[in-house]
Amino acid sequence: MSTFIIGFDLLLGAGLLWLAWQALFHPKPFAAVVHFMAFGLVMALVWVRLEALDIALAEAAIGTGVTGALLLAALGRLPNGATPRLALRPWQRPPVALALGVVLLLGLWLAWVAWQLPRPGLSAEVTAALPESGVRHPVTAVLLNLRALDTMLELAVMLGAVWLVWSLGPELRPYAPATALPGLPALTRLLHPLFLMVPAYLLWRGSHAPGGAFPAGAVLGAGGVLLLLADAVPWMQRPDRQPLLRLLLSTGLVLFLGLALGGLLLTGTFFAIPVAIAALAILVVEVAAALSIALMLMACYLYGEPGR
Amino acid sequence: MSGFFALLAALLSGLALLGLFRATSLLRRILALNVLASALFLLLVTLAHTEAGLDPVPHAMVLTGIVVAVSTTAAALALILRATHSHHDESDP
Amino acid sequence: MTEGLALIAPWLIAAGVLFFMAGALGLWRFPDVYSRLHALTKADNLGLGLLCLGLACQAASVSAALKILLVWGLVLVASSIGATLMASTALARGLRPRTRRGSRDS
Amino acid sequence: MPPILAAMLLLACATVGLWRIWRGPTSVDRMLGAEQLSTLAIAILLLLGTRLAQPALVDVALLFGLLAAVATATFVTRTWTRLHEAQRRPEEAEGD
Repeated sequence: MSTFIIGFDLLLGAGLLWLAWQALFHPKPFAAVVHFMAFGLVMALVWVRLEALDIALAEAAIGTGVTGALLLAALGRLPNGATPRLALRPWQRPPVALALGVVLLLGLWLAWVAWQLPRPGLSAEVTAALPESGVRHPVTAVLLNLRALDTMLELAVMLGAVWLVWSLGPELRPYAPATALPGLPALTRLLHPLFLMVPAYLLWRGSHAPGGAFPAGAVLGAGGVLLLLADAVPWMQRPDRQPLLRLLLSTGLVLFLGLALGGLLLTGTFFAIPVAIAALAILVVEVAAALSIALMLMACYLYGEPGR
Repeated sequence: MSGFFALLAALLSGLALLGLFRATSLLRRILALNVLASALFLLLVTLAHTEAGLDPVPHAMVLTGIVVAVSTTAAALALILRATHSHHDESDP
Repeated sequence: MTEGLALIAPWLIAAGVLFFMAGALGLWRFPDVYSRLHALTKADNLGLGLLCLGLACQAASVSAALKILLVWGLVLVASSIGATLMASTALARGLRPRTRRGSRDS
Repeated sequence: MPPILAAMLLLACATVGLWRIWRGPTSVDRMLGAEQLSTLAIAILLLLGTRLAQPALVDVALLFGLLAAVATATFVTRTWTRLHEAQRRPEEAEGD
């Protein structure tokens, strides 16, 4: 049994190294991107192996799905052709090889140092604080109650990315596909109920099991990207709907801020959620955060400001 | 067992740094940064296995990190697309 | 009834793995894009279907079994429509199907 | 068939997908390789999910299935578009 598990680990590790190597050094950009998508897929299997199911869900939705879609969409717009190989003169080879060796050794040394660090961990503290957090799953408790400030700043970073992308100019209109694709609307219609059902299920599970706002928002965002591909969300481009779109984009952050300030008013501490309302407050914020994350992923996918 | 994954994370981050420095195209640099981020997440989650059980704090950090990584990727890709497009506009007419 | 299901489940899983291997063989050896697409979507979906049926027979509850079958239905929809999309795009982009012996690989 | 043995055999099948992604020759072939890998990952996750009695693994498998569809749809509508059509002969249309 354990031999099987060791073999499984070795195969996963070898696959990861091969995929990373090809993603970084394959001469063709398209092949590199597909290798990177497969890398995300194997990474999700590694998270499962390491019992990090929350991360596996998020990686499956974001690492392979949304990042892959972003990269593929960007590839279609970049001038194609193999990238030039880095040409080295003969005298440059030894110092470059030396530098690469030093970098690899430094990486190994850093990992070794991190491995040797004392690791008491915070699991005992989190378990002790779990009854007062309003949820029963420790990762959700850390994300939305105990270290909620980090999560709020992370939403702010995402909103900043949308701001940057939109400030670069109007939305880049996609080129026409090579042929008429009648299957695409059918695909969207058939998969759409699942793209709504699965995030709701993940949100509901988040309070007591792996799941929660991040995977839910990512899956919803991927569904939104599929809708964008089939041209099924014309309202995002309409100028009169832009205020609504901006409102929805910022809902997650605004509700989070409201929660923090409410905690300040009620208990005197920033982000201290009273135990009595913690479960309800976390649920509301999670729904808003998932919706905002989904819309922000869609907004980034447009590569520019819609309706301009 | 988890020592194996720490070693894997170190090798991956070394590979990613190598790719980052040797890349000649901007898209390849983005891929390298993403691989580097994955390697660091792997190291964090491996370190979360302690004697007292699974530590949820690194897990939460990695979850936020994944979302931050995708938004940085989107922003960087948008910048690259704009850069190549303005270049074409100058050269075409 | 339940014992019968438990008896049949390993055979279904083995048959599923066999179909996966057939799909891999097709992806490896077939000469052009369209035949590889054919081999992969047919064999893999049949393999996944048999495997899901076998696992659903072993599942702890009816809802778990239904969820496993839902995964199969989803993959079936996604990959069959995806195969159509890819094949029609490849045809429109000028990848010619291989028609007789001796013509070049596309 | 014991689930672990089945999972190992499926991992052996995955080498073909890896090779196909690396080799090409066309970009559809590479996407096919990725699709095979995601189907195999779904199968392995379902096997491990029943073997380890971890129902959450089925959710991960469900997400893989959903997002493979998004990747395919992006590929045909955004990557292999008319943009590069005039630039090379159709036989070597690799779309890379």
